[in-house]
Amino acid sequence: MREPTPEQIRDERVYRSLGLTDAEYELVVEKLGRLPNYVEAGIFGVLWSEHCSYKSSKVHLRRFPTSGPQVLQGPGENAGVVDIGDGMAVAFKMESHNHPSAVEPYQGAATGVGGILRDIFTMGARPVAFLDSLRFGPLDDGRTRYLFSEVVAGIGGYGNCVGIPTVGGEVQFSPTYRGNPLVNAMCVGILPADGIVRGTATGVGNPVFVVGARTGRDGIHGATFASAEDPEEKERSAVQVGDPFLGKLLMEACLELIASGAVVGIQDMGAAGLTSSSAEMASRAGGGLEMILDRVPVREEGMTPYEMMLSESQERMLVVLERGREHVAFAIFQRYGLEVADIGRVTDDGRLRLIWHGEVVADMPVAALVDEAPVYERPIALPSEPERVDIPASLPAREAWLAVLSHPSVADKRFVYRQYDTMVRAQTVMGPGSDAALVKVPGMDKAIAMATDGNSRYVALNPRRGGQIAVAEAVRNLATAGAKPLAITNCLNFGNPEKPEIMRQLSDAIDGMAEACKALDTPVVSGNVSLYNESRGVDIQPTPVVGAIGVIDGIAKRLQSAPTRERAAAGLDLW
Amino acid sequence: MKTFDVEVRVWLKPSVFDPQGHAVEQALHTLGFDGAQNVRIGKYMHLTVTGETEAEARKSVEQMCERVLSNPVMETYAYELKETVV
Amino acid sequence: MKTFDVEVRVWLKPSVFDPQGHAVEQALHTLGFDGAQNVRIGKYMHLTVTGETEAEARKSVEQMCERVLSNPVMETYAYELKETVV
Amino acid sequence: MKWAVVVFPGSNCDEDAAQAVRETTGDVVDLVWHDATDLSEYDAIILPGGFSYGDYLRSGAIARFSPAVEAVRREAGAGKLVLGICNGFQVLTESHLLPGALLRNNHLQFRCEMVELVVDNNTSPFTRAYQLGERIQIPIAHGEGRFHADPETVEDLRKRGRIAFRYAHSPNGSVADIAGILGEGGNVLGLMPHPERAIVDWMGSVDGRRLFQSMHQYVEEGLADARANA
Ligand SMILES: Nc1ncnc2c1ncn2[C@@H]1O[C@H](COP(=O)(O)OP(=O)(O)O)[C@@H](O)[C@H]1O
Repeated sequence: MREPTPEQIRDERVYRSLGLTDAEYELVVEKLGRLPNYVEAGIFGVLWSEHCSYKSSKVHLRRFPTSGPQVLQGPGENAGVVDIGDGMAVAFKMESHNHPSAVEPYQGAATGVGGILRDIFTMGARPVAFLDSLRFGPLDDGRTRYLFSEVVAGIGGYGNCVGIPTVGGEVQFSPTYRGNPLVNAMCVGILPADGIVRGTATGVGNPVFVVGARTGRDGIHGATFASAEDPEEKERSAVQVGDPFLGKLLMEACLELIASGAVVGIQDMGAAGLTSSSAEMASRAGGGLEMILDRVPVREEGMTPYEMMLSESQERMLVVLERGREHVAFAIFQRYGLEVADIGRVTDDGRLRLIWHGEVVADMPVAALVDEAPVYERPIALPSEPERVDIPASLPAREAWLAVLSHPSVADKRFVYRQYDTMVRAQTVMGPGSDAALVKVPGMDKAIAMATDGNSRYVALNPRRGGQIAVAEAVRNLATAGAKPLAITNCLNFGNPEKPEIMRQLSDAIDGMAEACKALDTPVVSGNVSLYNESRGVDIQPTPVVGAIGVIDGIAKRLQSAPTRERAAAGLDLW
Repeated sequence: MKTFDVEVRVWLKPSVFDPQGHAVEQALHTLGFDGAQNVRIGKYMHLTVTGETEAEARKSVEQMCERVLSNPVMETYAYELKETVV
Repeated sequence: MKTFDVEVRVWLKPSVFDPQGHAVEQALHTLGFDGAQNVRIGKYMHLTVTGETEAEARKSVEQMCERVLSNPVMETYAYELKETVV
Repeated sequence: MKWAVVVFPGSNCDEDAAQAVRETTGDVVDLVWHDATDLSEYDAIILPGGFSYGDYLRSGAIARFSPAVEAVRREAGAGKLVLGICNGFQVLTESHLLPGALLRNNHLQFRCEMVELVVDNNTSPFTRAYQLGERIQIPIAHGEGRFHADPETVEDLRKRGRIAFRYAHSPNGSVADIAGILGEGGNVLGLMPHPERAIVDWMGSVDGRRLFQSMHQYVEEGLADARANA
């Protein structure tokens, strides 16, 4: 198949299938000063997608408080970092994998866990815990039961294998998620407070490496796919398979490499793989990158530059090393049996330049790709009809009590979390089943507290209040475990931002969350936005999920939430 | 009513990465089986089905394969069917 | 040197309980495939091997099956091999 | 005494095991990479939990070809103590250092929880600090822990006192509720539960301590005898 020419891309509006609107395409032409070729148009398409550019949410996200004495790294890097005292820090972030999980629930959930894991260890942090926040339709539906059991198996499949305990999370069931389940995963890591590594490509002439898995044709267009309407009808080729075994080796090798001091910058190849990792690393450094694509290790023969740049093959990293210390990396990666390839170098001309078969196949200003991506102030409006929640006719107290207790959203979640290894690493002081999880900092009498929360019904009824409640609940869960709350991360799962009433939910919920964060002194240090959560034109209820982090000095100070069996029984007897 | 013996094979589509096959291939090389290449690992299933005619049995096996035994998002299947000799 | 296409099937011995086969059988019945019985699930592997002669290739495949691809404590295997047509 | 914990690609309880040994015995522990060919300087060797080689194909199936497992075979033959925990147990059965095989749990799910074990042998180097028939709390975390062996093998294990631990309530469908078995010479133990996760009170149980302490005591007594005879 021949790639369309620049003229065909313009005349036949091929750019639309690459995720660019007519206006965006014109902006690309203006910034380049010429017509983009197919590779370039594809790269702009993914980097300017909602998923990568946050174009609909950016103006609102700025209202989050992001600083404080405890914040060592706020939003903008692979993960946020907070100080927990005594020279130690915690890196953490939450991320959604909703659309891939709707299509292939096991792999979608597993690769979500793998992706957030890499975001944590690239900061130089040793990952120590996962949490997962899940939303499904009611369990009376066969498809939902399938999605639910496969998602849980996929989260366990990846987390258990890489040897990081899943210590908490939530699951809720509501009709609003029937066609669009939510799978949000959070990872937490520990690092020395002065040991943060960033995803920057600095130092002109420094070599750039691809490490880990080979690049295949999987997941091309995953990032644009995340922004599209009906996941069920999407390109099936977007399915990627995770390899937790390779993920574990990659984690160990990268941590060892970072400890050697040879790393200048490192970044996971997440959505839009080589494209976003290279452009973002160059953008943070204010410089450029030149990559020779013939050197990228590939899994399949005959891959084009377009395919290499857009592949979302899992378990790959982009690493910039200090020149002259390449041998350190080669020795480490060889010991773990991992592939490593020198594919280019850092430049200072502010351009992302790709070379293939001795020819320049793409040459674009990094600023245009990342910093100058379009930002939209989408219209905001109240819904024509206020959101209502039907409250069932009043029931006798005992019946109501039992109905609430037996609802799957409220009932015991052991059937979920006993499929997760909650204790590996042998540092879990309090695992699932408590208000907050507590994980010990090895060798210290100190533990990190963590919890995730979110209640879409409150947010639907009153987005601002609901946003406040989400933060307050997560932070309260830390406090009730005896911990001092420090900061939060979040995942904003909303519907179609092109609808004014959805934008209003997003904007108001952000205001509410920001207010609560200020009041509770828990700044937002990382997060993720997932829009277009809809199926057949119907949006999900707005679902911001908050992941909160705290610290407890002295594990003897922890508070247990579980009532004893006797006290619980006594409570029931009251009725 | 006749009974048929069915063997189904299910494997990942060529475009989908097979980490298991990859790891096994590496292991085979380490053990000196250098000639082993392109290892892909899938599922093999054996079952019996009933039907008035072979055509009817085939139809039902195809439905099973598409709805339960394989995941069409990432897998392909093939099957063989023959009447059970009693 | 010739190249051969190999298909290996590995399955649990009849005396070993196969919970996966059992679960799939239940699922099939739930979906109305009542005629499906005796479901057993194993592995299907596809690979290529090289050898001077077919006999040599067969020998090497048998060794792989016995040493790596199956565990004789609980599994049985079978394979087919044919020369790759180029 | 000196301990080795063998690290395979994909092991993930190696640090936990080493930490448990230090905590309970104060002994020296080395983490040893799977390409080690000589383990003769160690008095006890642990094959830790995890997912060696991703547990692809069958759990433990690929790890068993490591040079370190050959070295373990030699040391086991020489009477050294070998402890396989979870994936380590799977490696030991795959390499025929222990009989039987570990198959997918009968309910097909991974299962992680505290379970109750019954001590079925209190004379081995691993279990001498327990009471016969004692009930102890040790966590499990596995998807493939259903012990399988043919009836003669199971009968033989039972008759010779080689069943070290049984589940009080089987979490996986193991034949005869077997959770851990001893090798023919009594110096190899494989078990699915994780004693290294039951070491200090905040873990919810301290019943795993005595396993490591039994091993320590046994080896130290042997070393003392050897010194006395010298
Ligand atoms: N998906 C999940 N993964 C891990 N743990 C979970 C998950 N869902 C719930 N849990 C755990 O189960 C316990 C009860 O959860 P939940 O019913 O949401 O309680 P609460 O409303 O009190 O937070 C919590 O400790 C939580 O961490």
